[in-house]
Amino acid sequence: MLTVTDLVVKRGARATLDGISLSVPAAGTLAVVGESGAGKSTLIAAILGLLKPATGVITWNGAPVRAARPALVMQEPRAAFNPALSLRRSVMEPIAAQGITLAEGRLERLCAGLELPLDLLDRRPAQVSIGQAQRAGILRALIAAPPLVLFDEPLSALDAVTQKHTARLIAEVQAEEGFAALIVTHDLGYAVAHGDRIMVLKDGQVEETADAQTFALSPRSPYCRALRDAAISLGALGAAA
Amino acid sequence: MRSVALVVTGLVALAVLGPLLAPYDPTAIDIPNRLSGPTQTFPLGTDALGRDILSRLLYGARWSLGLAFLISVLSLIIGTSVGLIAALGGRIADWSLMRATDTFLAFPELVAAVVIAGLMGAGTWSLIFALSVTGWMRYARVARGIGLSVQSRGYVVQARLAGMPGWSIARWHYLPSLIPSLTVVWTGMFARAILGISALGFLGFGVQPPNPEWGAMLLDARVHMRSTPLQMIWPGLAVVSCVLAINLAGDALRDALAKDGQPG
Amino acid sequence: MITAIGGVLLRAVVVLSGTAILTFALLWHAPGDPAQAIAMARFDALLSDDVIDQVRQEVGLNTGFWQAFWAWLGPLLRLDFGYSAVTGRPVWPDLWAAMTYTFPLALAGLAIGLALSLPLAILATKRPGGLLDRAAVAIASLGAAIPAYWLGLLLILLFAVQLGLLPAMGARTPAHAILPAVTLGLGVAASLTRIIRSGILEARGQPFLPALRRRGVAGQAVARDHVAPHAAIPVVTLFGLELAFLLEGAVLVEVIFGRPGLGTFLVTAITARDFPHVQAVVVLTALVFVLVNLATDIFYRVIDPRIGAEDA
Amino acid sequence: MTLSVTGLSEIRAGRTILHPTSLEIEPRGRIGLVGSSGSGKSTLGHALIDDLRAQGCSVAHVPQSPDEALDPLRSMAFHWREAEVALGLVPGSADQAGLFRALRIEGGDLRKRPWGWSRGMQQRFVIAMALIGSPDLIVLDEPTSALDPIVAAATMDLLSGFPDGKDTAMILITHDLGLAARRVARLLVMQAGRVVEEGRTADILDRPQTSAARALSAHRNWIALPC
Repeated sequence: MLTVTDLVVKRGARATLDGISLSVPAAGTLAVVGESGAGKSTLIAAILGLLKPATGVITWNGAPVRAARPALVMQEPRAAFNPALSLRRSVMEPIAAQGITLAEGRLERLCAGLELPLDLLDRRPAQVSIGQAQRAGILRALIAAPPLVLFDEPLSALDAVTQKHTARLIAEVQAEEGFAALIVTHDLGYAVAHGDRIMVLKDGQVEETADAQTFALSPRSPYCRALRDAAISLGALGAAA
Repeated sequence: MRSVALVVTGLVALAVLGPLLAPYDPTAIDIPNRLSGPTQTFPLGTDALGRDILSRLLYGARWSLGLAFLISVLSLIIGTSVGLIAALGGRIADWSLMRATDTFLAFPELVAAVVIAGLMGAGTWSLIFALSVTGWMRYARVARGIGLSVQSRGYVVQARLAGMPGWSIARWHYLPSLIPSLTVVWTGMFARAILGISALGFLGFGVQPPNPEWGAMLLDARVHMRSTPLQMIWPGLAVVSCVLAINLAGDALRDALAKDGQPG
Repeated sequence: MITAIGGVLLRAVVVLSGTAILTFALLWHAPGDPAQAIAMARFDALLSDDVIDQVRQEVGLNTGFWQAFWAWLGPLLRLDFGYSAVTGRPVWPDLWAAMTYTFPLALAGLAIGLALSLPLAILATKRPGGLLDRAAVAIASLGAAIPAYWLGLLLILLFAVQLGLLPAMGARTPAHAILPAVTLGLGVAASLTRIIRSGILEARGQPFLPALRRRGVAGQAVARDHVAPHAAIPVVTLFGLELAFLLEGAVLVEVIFGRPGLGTFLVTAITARDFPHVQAVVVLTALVFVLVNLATDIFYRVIDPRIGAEDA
Repeated sequence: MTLSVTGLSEIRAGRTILHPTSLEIEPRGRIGLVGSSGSGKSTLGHALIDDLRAQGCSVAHVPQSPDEALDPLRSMAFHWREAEVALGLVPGSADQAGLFRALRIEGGDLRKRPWGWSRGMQQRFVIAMALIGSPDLIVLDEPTSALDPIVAAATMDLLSGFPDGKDTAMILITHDLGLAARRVARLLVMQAGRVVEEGRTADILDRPQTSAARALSAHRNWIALPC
């Protein structure tokens, strides 16, 4: 269980995150939705320990979150890989760094689950499609079997069809691996379709938290209603038949 | 990268083998044959003291190229470490080191070199110190630029999250993008070092006689410009050909890098 | 905007004081006994120790490092460059006289450099990679490879010695300035061509340019209103650095052509260990460097106010 | 008048990235050019613009993001005046107030530079600029991809309700069938540089024939709301 209590992050005098509290149960999925500048990426950076919050406690099962070695799937698929190295070398970095011995057939099973041909791993990032690069990024995040995986706008660089396809693969491999997922996205459709619960961020504060279905049907605050209606208008959420 | 390696090995070979190929002893004075134009025995003629110019040029290669190689590598090491510490050491280190770099940059390289060489007394060591102390700043800026840009790259964040130790992140992620760009700067600085050594030689603060050095040879040749103009051409040509070879190799590498998006 | 300018001024002060300390430390720790060198330069003969000590005491070399430094820096802040350790005359008039030779020469060199490099770079970038472009790059590389002092000697050989058209040495008549200015100008032209060319090519890569053409904006207007300003930013930065090298080139050219100016002023001052003179030249060059940097920074803030946060 | 192009194709580095394609666009027509990335839809769009312009029609183009349309060193007023001059109009003659009101950016300070405006307002400024002198056709390339949802939805609503009274036709290039479905009358589905299916929007959504159309239609939105 990931718990974040009263997280405040300051950039100079401005609070980019002002008192955020949330929790993600083991194998659960929380979708954090917000517009650009709402503080979504700051939240991820704070949880990963990439920046020091002013106040607030972030724990995994009570212990500091760093101990759980959370993994990250990034927005720009190719940026997560060193252009000069083969995908395999980068995917194996967590294994080498943490001195883990890979279980028999784990790599093959994960590659199958993510529809990644094994020989693809021997190519460079520039020699694979953006969709394949993102799936390799997911493989890298899962290889060391972390209990918590963070997704920062994982689909926004992909086109519509590949987005839905990749989202389905993430859900399937999560069911198998059982990690907790915190997905940050501006696409409310994706959040409602794949998140158990939804948290809407606005200007560094929590606007509303609800489980996915009730949020889609009856968002409480006017801002959340506007978000939901925009998603319908843009075709992300199918209007009532 | 291959073209740079080719040119550099060529020049280093010239510096090492040069003296062995020299037909005569570069310091052998032969007054009767002084200031002779190109002849059978002296293909490039002789200088005011009758010393064979070809031999002096070949011996001079050791001083001009060898020293330039040493100086440019020394300033590479100083500059890169300053640049990387500034990039990775946090804001205060960054600000103070960059102001130190600016302070050194405020000394125009040659003026500073002349001051240092002059005050420390002309000689090889003061030359090396003068040109390295005034040559490292460009490396520092390039190394800092690359350090900052690589630090924010996705794959470096991923490596840190994976728990990779600092040295292996440096080895696998910082070095590969540092080496090509620093090589481009290095070719420029190697060329500037050659020019610097010969310029100081020309001003009389560089390598001291009787050691042959291209700049100093030009200084001697200047006096006899009217009688034996050719004597002035050879050292200049030697400097130009070496520097041009390095510059062209550096440009080729920079264009190759620009194509695949490395910071130039 | 104010804090940005403040930041730039702070940087200038720090750099200037750094240079002053560095120069003084350099002179102070230089091997050999400065007092003896000054005494020899002053009386032009080998001297007994007591005369040297008397000179040492007079020039203030016997006090501690920091006292001597403040003794020098204090008046300097009031633009009083003090007195020459050798001739005893105030430093400033001689320095000013030297500057009246060097700066016009440097500016003439700059003018020639710009006059050659600007058109060459613009022509070269008409068709990137074309014949003219490769030729321009080759000329620039060649120009950068030719040492200024050798170029000077060749010009003297050709125009003064062989053709006898132009005077070579000294600075009696304006005609004397032609060859040195051309020598300096060709060197500057070589590096400026490379800088302006890369600036233009970089500006041509801006993402919004295709949309402008598709909107029907005339090619000429695109070049003038959009490519030029974007090209100016990298060019001005490197131009600032080039100005520092320009001064260095001028010093060298003065020595070749035997012209009075900062070059000879500095070289003689060094050999004579004339502390105040050497420091005056170095602080002057540092001031020029800092002022040039200040100008380029302000130019940035005017042309693109977004810049400011990133640069350290 | 009806705009028509015939046999548009493009070959790059030896590969045909756009097979010969012809197209009819009626006045006030609304067409969606839909396909996954790499299907050649942008190539067709750009070829279309250049070809129609060669025929003398006035065609406006709205790039994907404001960064590909506005020069950060020039003020918004400068861009507007420049667009007017480019269309041969006298500066100040375009109905700026009307266009700004219609696209809800009348509050924008024209003296500022692009980065002084929000991305949403910048994109709508680019659209307004494209609508100067009511062109025969306006081509929008993924207009919502650089915008936040609420601003994107508002922008698209403004566009579909616009330009009343003028016969400007609109082409919407996008990889998201869900976005196009509600705003265009006809759809062209592209795959591997070829138009593989064409027809009225409702027909393609309900009875897609080709695999590309089926995939686009099946994945057009994340989830259908039950109510």
